[in-house]
Amino acid sequence: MTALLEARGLTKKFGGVVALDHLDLAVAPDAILGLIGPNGSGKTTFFNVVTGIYGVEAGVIAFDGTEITNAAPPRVYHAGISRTFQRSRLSLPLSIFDNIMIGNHKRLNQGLWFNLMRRGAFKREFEASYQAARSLVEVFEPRLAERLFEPVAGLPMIDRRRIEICRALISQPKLLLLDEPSAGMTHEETAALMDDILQVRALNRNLAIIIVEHEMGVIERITDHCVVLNFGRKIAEGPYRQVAADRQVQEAYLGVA
Amino acid sequence: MRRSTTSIPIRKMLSATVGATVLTGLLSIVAEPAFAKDTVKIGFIGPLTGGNSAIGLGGRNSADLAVRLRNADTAAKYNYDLVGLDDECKPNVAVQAATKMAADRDIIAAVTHYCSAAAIAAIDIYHKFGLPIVVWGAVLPDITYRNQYAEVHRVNGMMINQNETNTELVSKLGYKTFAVIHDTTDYGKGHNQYFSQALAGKGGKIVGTFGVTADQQDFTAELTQIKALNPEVIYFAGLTPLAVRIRAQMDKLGVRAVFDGTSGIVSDAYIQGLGPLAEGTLAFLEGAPNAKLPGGKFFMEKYAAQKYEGPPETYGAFAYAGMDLVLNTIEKVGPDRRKVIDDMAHVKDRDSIVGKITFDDHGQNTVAVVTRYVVQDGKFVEWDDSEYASGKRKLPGQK
Amino acid sequence: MLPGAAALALATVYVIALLAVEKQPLVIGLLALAIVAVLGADRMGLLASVSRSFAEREDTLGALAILAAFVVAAFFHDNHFVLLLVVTVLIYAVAALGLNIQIGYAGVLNFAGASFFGIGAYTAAVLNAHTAVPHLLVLPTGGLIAALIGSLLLLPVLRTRGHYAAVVTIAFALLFKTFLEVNDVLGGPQGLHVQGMNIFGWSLNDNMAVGDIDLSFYLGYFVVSMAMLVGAFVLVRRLVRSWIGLNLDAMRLDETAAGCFGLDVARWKIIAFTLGNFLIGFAGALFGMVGGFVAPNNYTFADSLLLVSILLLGGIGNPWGLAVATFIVVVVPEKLQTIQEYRFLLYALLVIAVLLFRPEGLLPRPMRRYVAGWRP
Amino acid sequence: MDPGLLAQYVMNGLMLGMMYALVAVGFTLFFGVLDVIQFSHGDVLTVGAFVALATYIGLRSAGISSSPILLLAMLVVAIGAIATLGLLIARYLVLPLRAAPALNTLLITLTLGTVLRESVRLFYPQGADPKSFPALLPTSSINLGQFNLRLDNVIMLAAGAAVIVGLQLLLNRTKLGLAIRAVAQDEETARTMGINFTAIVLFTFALGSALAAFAGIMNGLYYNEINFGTGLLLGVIGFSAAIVGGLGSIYGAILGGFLFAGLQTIGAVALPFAGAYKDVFAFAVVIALMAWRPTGLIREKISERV
Repeated sequence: MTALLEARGLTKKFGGVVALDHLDLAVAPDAILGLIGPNGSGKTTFFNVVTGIYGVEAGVIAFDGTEITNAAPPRVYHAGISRTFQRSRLSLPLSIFDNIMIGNHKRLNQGLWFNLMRRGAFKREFEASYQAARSLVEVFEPRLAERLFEPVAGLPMIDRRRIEICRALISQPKLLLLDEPSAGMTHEETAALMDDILQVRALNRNLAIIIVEHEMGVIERITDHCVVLNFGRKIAEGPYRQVAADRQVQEAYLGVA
Repeated sequence: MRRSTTSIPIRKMLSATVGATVLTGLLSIVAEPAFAKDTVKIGFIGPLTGGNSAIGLGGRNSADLAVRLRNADTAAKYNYDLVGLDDECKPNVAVQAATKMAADRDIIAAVTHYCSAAAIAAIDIYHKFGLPIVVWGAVLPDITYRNQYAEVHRVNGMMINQNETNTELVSKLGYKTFAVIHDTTDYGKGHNQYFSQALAGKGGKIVGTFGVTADQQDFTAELTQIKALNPEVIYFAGLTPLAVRIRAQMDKLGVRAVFDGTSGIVSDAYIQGLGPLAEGTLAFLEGAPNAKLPGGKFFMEKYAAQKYEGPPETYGAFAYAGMDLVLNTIEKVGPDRRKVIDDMAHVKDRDSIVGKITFDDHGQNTVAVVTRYVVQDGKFVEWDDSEYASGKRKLPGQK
Repeated sequence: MLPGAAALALATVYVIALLAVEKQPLVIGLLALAIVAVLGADRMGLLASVSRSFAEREDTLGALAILAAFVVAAFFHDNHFVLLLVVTVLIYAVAALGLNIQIGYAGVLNFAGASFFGIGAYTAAVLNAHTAVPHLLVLPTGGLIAALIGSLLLLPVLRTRGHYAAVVTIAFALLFKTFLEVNDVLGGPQGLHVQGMNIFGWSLNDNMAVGDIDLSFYLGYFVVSMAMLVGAFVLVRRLVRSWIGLNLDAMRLDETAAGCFGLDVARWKIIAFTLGNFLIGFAGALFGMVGGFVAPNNYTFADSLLLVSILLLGGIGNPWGLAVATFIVVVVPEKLQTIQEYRFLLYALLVIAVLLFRPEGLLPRPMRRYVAGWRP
Repeated sequence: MDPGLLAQYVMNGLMLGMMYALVAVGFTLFFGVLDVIQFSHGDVLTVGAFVALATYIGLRSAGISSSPILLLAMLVVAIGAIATLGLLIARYLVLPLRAAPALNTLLITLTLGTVLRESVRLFYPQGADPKSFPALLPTSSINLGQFNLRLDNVIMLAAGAAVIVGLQLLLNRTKLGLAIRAVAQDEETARTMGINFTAIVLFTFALGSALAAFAGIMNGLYYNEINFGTGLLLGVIGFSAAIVGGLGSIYGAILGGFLFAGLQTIGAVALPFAGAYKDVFAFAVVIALMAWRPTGLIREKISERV
């Protein structure tokens, strides 16, 4: 069967520094891929390249049969890839609902005439979106579902993560890129969050996930395949137990030459 | 025992009186001060802020002087209340001020505008609202001659006469080549036009003309070009702030030409702004200097007596005369705009501190005399009394 | 509902009083009273309940606000100057709304607001003088020209961010004023006269009389500018309460993230910038006809700052706040004649105080409600 | 064109450029350490010039007449006073607004500009009138054809250059400079390096404002006239110059300053249309430059963390 996302020979340089070095990587539909490696090994850079924030010097990215190399972020999103950010990038002054709707962009009618003049039709679309957002949030935290129109600013880290993931999931993407979802949370919180994600995934089967994570516990638990990066190069690939046992990998993490 | 009993009413009384005084105090803020005579509002507009505020304030004080003297006069029928507004010498501000004043029905008449740019923009408003006004300083002919507005009058002269006298003097001194710098307002443009016309008649040659904006700081580019053209005289048509900058920068660039200005630079601010560099600047002003005016002595004494801060400046006497004329008219026909306008149409040989006032059919006072000035030792001295005329000193290239 | 209505009634009475009094001690007293009252109400949480009732029953209260404005106008029906002030407030409010779309929602800095206002006014001056275009059509034309000239700045505006974007419009503001001053075709520093408005042969510059009550000609302009304000207000309202408003907010708060969720940043910046300039130019055209005169000095960088400060004072993104702020900025300096000389100074100090002690503005922007009165 | 004339234009351009550069450097310093625009910078310059003038008048009335002493005193007093002013601005207006959006800082400094400008106009004796500024430098000059080379202009250029070089040395050769650059690089790292962030910011504002005072005096000596509006346009031009050059880069600011002066001079003399259009031309070019190089000629290193 063919891969959902396939990257070949990706190379990205910042000035002299090589962030990605001829990286090959593939994700099957409905697979969960763990992307691990020491700090600065190029994990987040890979996400930024895939989502089109950075261009690449060399290499090809194909997604769902079409090439998206160096495509602008909006195009990547419309193709069916959405992401979360390492440092939470919610719009704090806006409400929970607003933030989730930002992720729903492609399923909302963006026409000027529709938005300004056809208020009745708009009301219907709004109510539908509200139901969608509400049911999604309920999966993660019923308590939040009651407070959809309150500002995000007041919420604790864990809730912000939940909302960020809801924002990424509301448009029902084919591929979800999770950038260190555990950052700034306790083990318990992280575990809870992972369960929620798996639950959502159970709801719509064909959702593939690439997760960047330092919490090896998380990786071990939810991924069925792992890719290990070091200095932008892929140094190991396979199920977690296998790569964890790999000598190169251990050196990379322990920093032994 | 007894003390305590007596002390209580005293305390009551005290508190009562305190309360009363406070109350009356409050009331006195609110209450209209009572007068025997009816109060009539009249207006003044001039540049009270900005680069020309010195002249504007001088004018305001002079107009105020006329009002104070009248209010002090027991024979006067009315008590006058002067409303002063600022036009900053800017057309747009002038229009706002004029609208404000003209729209206020209680204001019967006004003495308005030193800057031609401001006046020419505002006259339509006075016409629209039917407010009679007397211009006290602006010299652009169009102000009275562009339209036939019954509301608009002018006690001071126009720039035409100024430039006639100017060109006469400079050609008499033997100057042949001129460079012209004018600000691009109607004041500067007008002067440029009339100067060129007057000069053409006397065989002078204009080697270059430069328009500059009214708030320009750096003139080195223009002056460098002028330097290359090497004229004997630089004629400047504009107001004091620009004149100060240009004269100073001429020196920087070693431009040795004579600086020949218009009525717009005759001000103490010009001297203060330049110090010794002002020496030898020529300038022209319609009307006689305060000292030589018919009522000059009287005016200066009264002005000094009021202890205003700052002098009446060049046009103070005209502001006084204009206001005095307005007051006389109101005394005569009563506080009614229409009547004032009708009466002002027939002003003929009225005595005033600036001499006899006669309005032609455009409301223009015919002021024949134009005074020639040269800066000598930090003062605007009348040309004939100056050491330049006597030949004791010489302007650059003076024959 | 009730708190809002009560607040409106009080405001109306206060406004009439403030506009009516001339004596400086009274003016100062009234202003002081207002400050004390507002602070007090804030302490007692009254302001909160007022804004809540506005959020819930905005349409009803909006209608009441319009009514209130007409009451004020009727009260001063023959007072030229007060009506001119009121009209000025209404027109500036429209311009502020336009600027608010740009800065308040889309986060596109525009420090040339007064320039686009001026473009509208000059359009009116030229068209009224040299063409037979119906004056009601001249108004939107002013907006179109402003938007058109604004589009010259689109490329740099789109490519720059933050302070770099600021310099583009600042440079334009200075360029615009100098250009007007040095080019004679548009009257140079002297400016141009603008013919008064004339609708279907009825000249708004003539005084009217109903029976033996004579009415100021500014009443006509009041009606026109009121209509314009209501229109702009409704437009902005619907804009905010739609996916468009959401897009603009998302773009302002985090361009990169918004892009990652499909937002075409360029497209929405263009829409916001153009729409804003259109409203500003629209208002400018009317203001030109009301003032009857346009000159470069009306449209300086300082005037642009004044517009921006109105946003800030009112509470960025809140149209109601803008209305209040516009009133303060336009009327207070006019009433405080005694401090004529010091008006700019005091005004600047006020803005600084707001920025330091109440940066969210007088009426902070509430959470978005997509459908008025809708409840989950 | 006559070589003497050309030389004259170049000289005019250089003098303007030097003043613009000094102002622009201030903007870029502030932006470097705090990522803010101190928009009242131009009016701070005005205040500096007026402080110097007041000092001069005071000393003259005290009977001191030797130009060098007067000039020195003016420099010391003005620079001291304005450095303090800059420090106060940073402490009470800019730092408190760090959390707020950049727009607020922009506005508070802009309105502060109005406050300073109006205060000079209202509270300096006859502050509304243009003031004569004394010529304290030797004014002897050589006339080479159309070119009038004045000693005082030469001295001012040299002094300006010296100041900029001195600033460079301060930033690149001293511990203090290192600290400033560290803060400019990354606040967090600087803190962890044990650098007193606030102190450095305050110092930088004092430093930048002192430069403005210097530029103000230079402006006065060059035009022999100052008024309450002097700094307004200088400020805006300085800001544009800093931006065009590339915020945060000293070289960029200097480049931008001279570039702008060059554009004005060219606009005034070397273009088909009237010289009055020189500012229109200069600002139009600025806008075009922003479209071409959105982050300035010398690119600011933006590394947006995602």
